[in-house]
Amino acid sequence: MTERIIQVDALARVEGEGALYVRLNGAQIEAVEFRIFEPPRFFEAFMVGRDAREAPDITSRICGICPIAYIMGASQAVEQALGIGTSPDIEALRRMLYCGEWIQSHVLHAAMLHAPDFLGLADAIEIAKTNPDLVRKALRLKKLGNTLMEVIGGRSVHPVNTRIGGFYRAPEVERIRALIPELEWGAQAARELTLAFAGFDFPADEYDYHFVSLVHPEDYPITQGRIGSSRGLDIPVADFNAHFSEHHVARSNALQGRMKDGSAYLVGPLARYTNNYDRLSASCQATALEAGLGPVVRNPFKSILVRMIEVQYACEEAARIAGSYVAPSPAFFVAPDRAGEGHGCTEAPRGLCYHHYRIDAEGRIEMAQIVPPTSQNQPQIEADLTRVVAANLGMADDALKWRCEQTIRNYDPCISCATHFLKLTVDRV
Amino acid sequence: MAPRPKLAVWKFASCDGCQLTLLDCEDELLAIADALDIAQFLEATKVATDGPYDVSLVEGSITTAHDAQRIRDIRAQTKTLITIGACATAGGTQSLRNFADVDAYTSMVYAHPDYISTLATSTPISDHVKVDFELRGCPVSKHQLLELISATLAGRKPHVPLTSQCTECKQHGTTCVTVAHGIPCLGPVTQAGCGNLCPSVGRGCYGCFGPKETPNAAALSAQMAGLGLPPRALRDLYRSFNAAAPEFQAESKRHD
Amino acid sequence: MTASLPHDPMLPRRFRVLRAWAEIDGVASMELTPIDAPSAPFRPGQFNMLYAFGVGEVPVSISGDFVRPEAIVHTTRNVGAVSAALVALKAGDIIGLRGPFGSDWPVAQETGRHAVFVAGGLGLAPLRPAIYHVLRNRGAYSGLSVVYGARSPDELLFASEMKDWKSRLDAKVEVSVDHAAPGWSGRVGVVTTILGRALSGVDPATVSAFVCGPEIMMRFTVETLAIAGVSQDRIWISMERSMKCAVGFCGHCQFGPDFVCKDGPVFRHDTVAARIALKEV
Amino acid sequence: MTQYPVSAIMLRDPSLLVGALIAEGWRVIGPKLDQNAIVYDQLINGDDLPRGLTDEQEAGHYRMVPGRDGRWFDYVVGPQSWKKWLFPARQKLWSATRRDDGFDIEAQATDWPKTAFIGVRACEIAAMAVQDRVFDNGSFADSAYAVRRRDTLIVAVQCARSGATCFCASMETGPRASAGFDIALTELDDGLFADSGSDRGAAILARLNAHPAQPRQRQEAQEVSARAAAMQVRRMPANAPEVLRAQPDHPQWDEVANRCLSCGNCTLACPTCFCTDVEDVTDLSGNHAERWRSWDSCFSVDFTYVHGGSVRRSVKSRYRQWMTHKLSSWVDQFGTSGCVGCGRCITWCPVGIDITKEVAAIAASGSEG
Ligand SMILES: Cc1cc2nc3c(=O)[nH]c(=O)nc-3n(C[C@H](O)[C@H](O)[C@H](O)COP(=O)(O)OP(=O)(O)OC[C@H]3O[C@@H](n4cnc5c(N)ncnc54)[C@H](O)[C@@H]3O)c2cc1C
Ligand code: SF4
Ligand code: SF4
Ligand code: SF4
Repeated sequence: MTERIIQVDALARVEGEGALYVRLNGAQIEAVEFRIFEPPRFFEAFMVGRDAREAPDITSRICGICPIAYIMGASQAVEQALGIGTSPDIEALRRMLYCGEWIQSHVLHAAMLHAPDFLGLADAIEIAKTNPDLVRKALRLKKLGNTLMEVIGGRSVHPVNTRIGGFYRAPEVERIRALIPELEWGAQAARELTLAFAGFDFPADEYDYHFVSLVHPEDYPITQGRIGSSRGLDIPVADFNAHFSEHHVARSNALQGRMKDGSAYLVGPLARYTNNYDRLSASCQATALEAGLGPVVRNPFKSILVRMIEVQYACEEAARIAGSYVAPSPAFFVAPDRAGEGHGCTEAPRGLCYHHYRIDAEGRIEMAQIVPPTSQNQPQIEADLTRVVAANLGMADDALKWRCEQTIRNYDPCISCATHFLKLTVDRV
Repeated sequence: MAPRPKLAVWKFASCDGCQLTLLDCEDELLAIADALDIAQFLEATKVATDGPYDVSLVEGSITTAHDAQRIRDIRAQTKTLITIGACATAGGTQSLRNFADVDAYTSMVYAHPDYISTLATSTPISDHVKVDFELRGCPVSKHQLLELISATLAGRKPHVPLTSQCTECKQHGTTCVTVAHGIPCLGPVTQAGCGNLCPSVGRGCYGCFGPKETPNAAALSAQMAGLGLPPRALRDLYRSFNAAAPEFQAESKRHD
Repeated sequence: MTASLPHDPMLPRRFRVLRAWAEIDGVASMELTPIDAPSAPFRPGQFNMLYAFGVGEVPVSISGDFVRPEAIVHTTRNVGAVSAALVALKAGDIIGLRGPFGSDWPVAQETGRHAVFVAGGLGLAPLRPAIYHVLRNRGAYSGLSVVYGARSPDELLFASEMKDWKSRLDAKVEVSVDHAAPGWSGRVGVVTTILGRALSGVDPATVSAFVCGPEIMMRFTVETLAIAGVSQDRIWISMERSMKCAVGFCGHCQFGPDFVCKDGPVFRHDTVAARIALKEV
Repeated sequence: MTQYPVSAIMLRDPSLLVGALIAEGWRVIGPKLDQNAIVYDQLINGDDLPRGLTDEQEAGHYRMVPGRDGRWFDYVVGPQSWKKWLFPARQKLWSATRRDDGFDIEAQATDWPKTAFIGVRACEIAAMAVQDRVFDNGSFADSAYAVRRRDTLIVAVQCARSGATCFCASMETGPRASAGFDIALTELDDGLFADSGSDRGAAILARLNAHPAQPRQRQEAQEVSARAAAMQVRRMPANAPEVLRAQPDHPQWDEVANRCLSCGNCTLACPTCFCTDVEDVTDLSGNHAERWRSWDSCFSVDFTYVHGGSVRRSVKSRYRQWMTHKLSSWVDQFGTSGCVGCGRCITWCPVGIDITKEVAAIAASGSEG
């Protein structure tokens, strides 16, 4: 039989630069590669020597789509290292800010980047031609996420109001309260979009993933918790390196995360949902049920639904926080110079994001380690691709290519994040 | 109706934040798609029409030999090339590598250094090709981005003042954080445009819009040193998202 | 309390382009007629603020005859966004106009004298209304000289009109280009070189000179006139500065104590001589 | 001194006046504490007035500190001036809409409810008088400015102390205002001496139903102002206009250019600086256009841009333009100095450049040569 090559040189509708390469020899799958060719930016290298209090603003620049994830992870780790705590009011405001990022990022992905896959369209603009209401609703919802970040953080991409120890200035109560009506609309809109998307034709694909996420006894995890998994893992954040490790492969400018035994695992909405279904609000669970989802979702293509349910949750949660908001006073706690080591871990929209710093006595960074979700998911993405290709060998090349891309987009991969960290090697020209 | 101008959006080494700022124009996005023929925008669409392009928006800096070639190809197909953001305009955060002792970095060899190829520096687009307009910011401001797009459509010169951040503070009625609170602030040497974000939350400007026209960084540094900022902190203040912008680079080196 | 703005000097009125024609490469003229209200009378040397829809507003001198205010002529060189839009206008198009603004060439008061017009490049446009006046009232003046320099032959403005003036016996017209081109049989050199010729045989004490062109050209011209013995208070020049309002509100056009928009653009040379000698005023 | 029928009264508490004005339907704008500075904002009621605070000012330095107990107006001028209201930082001038046959232009209406400014200092009244001449220059008048000015009631506060950067006494603009207000308050140990400066001011005072002031209190009010004047440590040389006119090439201009950031803070903080830029705005469809006017500064390079380049490229020439205009050519243009001695440009210059010292430096060595 002839050789078939499915290749996408530059994946569209993902954040960053990635490519896909599949080589088939008849029914034999010879290669499946999800390549990341986004050039590395060396954050961990050049952060060494910087004041630890700069870590949130610097690491924010790893990713414009999920800056809050970096700001929060870095803040947690540095606060721990410098030995300061914050207050419940500050933590509530941080959680609300993070809700903004979830809404913005999830809606961007689900409605504008992923939904076109199910409709056979090139982009959201094409959806707007036949279904302008849907796109308008999604845009308004996305804007709501951004507004949340602007009101609390000052701007939506790389907010300026966040700092080690809290916020530069606590937003006024009236401005936070004023968000509530739109958040209430948002929860409803997210529910409607979930149900609309539930009508998509989902490829039949199920896999018994090893779901890894933060777990928390009371809250659906966003900013805090232990690291837990569907196979019984339950560790404090500080033990991350004892259970997970990263590997460098030739085809990718990003490290690949695996369990210590070499197995792949999955982080992100499906993992969060499955590991914390009980902590979702009853209204979100109702939406899930109506959308045909049980407490465990193993079909990666249905991640689009789980994302939208998380948007509903984030709107409800932000409205709840806004309702009882009091301006934190003080708005921040001052961190002293001191040596220390700290870990931070939060749930970025795409999944677990881990930060780890060692700081010297002058408060300067000695060592930085950042593990973003997309690198952790890379081995699982390739495993999914292999499975999807194997199950669809009969498809024409174009259709198969489309399906493969869609498989990658199930992960909302953020390639910019994944390639932040390689240490510098120089190719002089 | 005249054919709609063809817009292409390109990415180099960056965080995607500036492109995202375009997608964050939720209220205007459909009107933009109406007014412009979006011919390339990998982050948002599978549509990929060949050049030539009327307008190219370029995000990110040049960090690989391959990208250095790619930007030349894009320039060749583009009528008006506009860079968006600190990465594309000044090399971005990743230009911090430019200040590193390259040999020391090389010795921090990774498991398989041969897998990666990168240049020793991160450089702005204008180091490689002619740039018609540079939009500042890390990220760019939505307001300025929309102004740039509408001005380009109308054949108008975009209103993007090159003056200090202070001008925005004063226009917004924000009290000067340096004078009133003794907080070090790069505002007097930083270009306006963000919408007065940091000082309005009581924070000193950290320079994400890069140097203003004719900045006098030495005089500002002397004042900040007087407020108690040690040389290392002064150096790092200039050495962030626009570290490789010539005026900031020179000033940070004075405090090395 | 809400009040609208009566006679707001910042509010343009609409004018329709009656005719538009190319002059030389990159330079076009147009004739405008008012839509909203009759146009105000203007004096030679004054300018209007012209607004191209959605692009912007710039000062442009009136280059047509002031006895016909109902058909205002402007001549514009395409150097940037707004001027490009003005040069691209066609008959029937509408633009916004505020004006007329500024001081004028006081030709009407200089009767009995030898009127010398010295123009560089597009500087001929603002002088033309004054030249028309002297031509029309030639008897009231002891002499008329037009001295005109451009960079190259194809940059000579109003060439056919110049030929007409030249053919008149009562006007002296000297033209020169900085760089000749094939087919050019006229003079070569900066405008000051032909100014001397134009002045030969003229009693400098009778000369009233009106100078318009790039600042550097005006500086040398004034110097040459002074050497020839023309009195400083009989020389007028027209200044150019950034203008955003033309009514003295925006501050951009300040030139020492003067606002070029309302105290100028035409200044008697002796009142500004000291400032012109300074840098970056 | 009073030309108005109602004699002065003693006011126990300024919030009574604020309350009365609000009750009479005025929008009241006055001093408010915001981000540890005194700014001018709308007052919802008299409680919005800060109390017991004073300011510590020096070149490039401003701090709010506790002041004399219970005093209402013991601070002097803050970062903002009233031009923020009378001459807003951004104003829409007009809008235009494309039609099949060209376009329509629509004027922008001025929306200005009847407004009372409370806490206007003598130098600020002088600054308004200066801007009045700018915006009605004999040839052209800015009607929006005229409307705002006309429909504004001025309640002055006569300074009871001077800040370290104040030099109004040498500019003869303060610290005691003698005209240009409707009501003037002087804070004394036993309350506020309130005098009227116009019929409408007198009428408002009459309706307050307060005790008439004693001659002794009128006397004290004068003395308070005299003491404030005597406190001033800075002064502007009286020959500043001539000195600057004569010294365009003085080496001090180079010297100050080394320190000046060309940030424009001085011009934007100054209550008389009036320079603006215009901005043409279009929407994405290209069918709607607007023109806006916004504060500009002669410290920007683009300020003098003409095709081919800017006129004032060096910082030296821009600083020289600002100071020479302010103190010298302003007199030629408007018959008054452009400086009222409020000291804002000194306090709010991030590097503390002091206009009085710069003039003194030029005058000192300039007079030799
Ligand atoms: C009193 C006066 C009379 C003039 N008469 C004429 C004339 O008859 N014909 C003619 O072609 N030109 C004339 N000009 C020059 C004309 O105004 C400029 O060429 C024009 O402003 C350029 O604008 P732009 O947007 O095309 O160019 P750009 O170079 O893109 O200019 C950008 C902006 O800068 C300002 N600007 C630039 N150049 C000038 C300038 N020289 N003067 C004032 N503002 C400027 C304008 O606001 C302009 O929109 C005159 C200028 C003045 C001050
Ligand atoms: S300039 Fe800043 S926001 Fe823009 S792409 Fe670069 S890092 Fe991201
Ligand atoms: S120049 Fe300075 S002191 Fe004078 S009025 Fe302006 S800000 Fe006040
Ligand atoms: S004098 Fe001071 S405030 Fe004014 S521009 Fe210079 S540095 Fe800025």
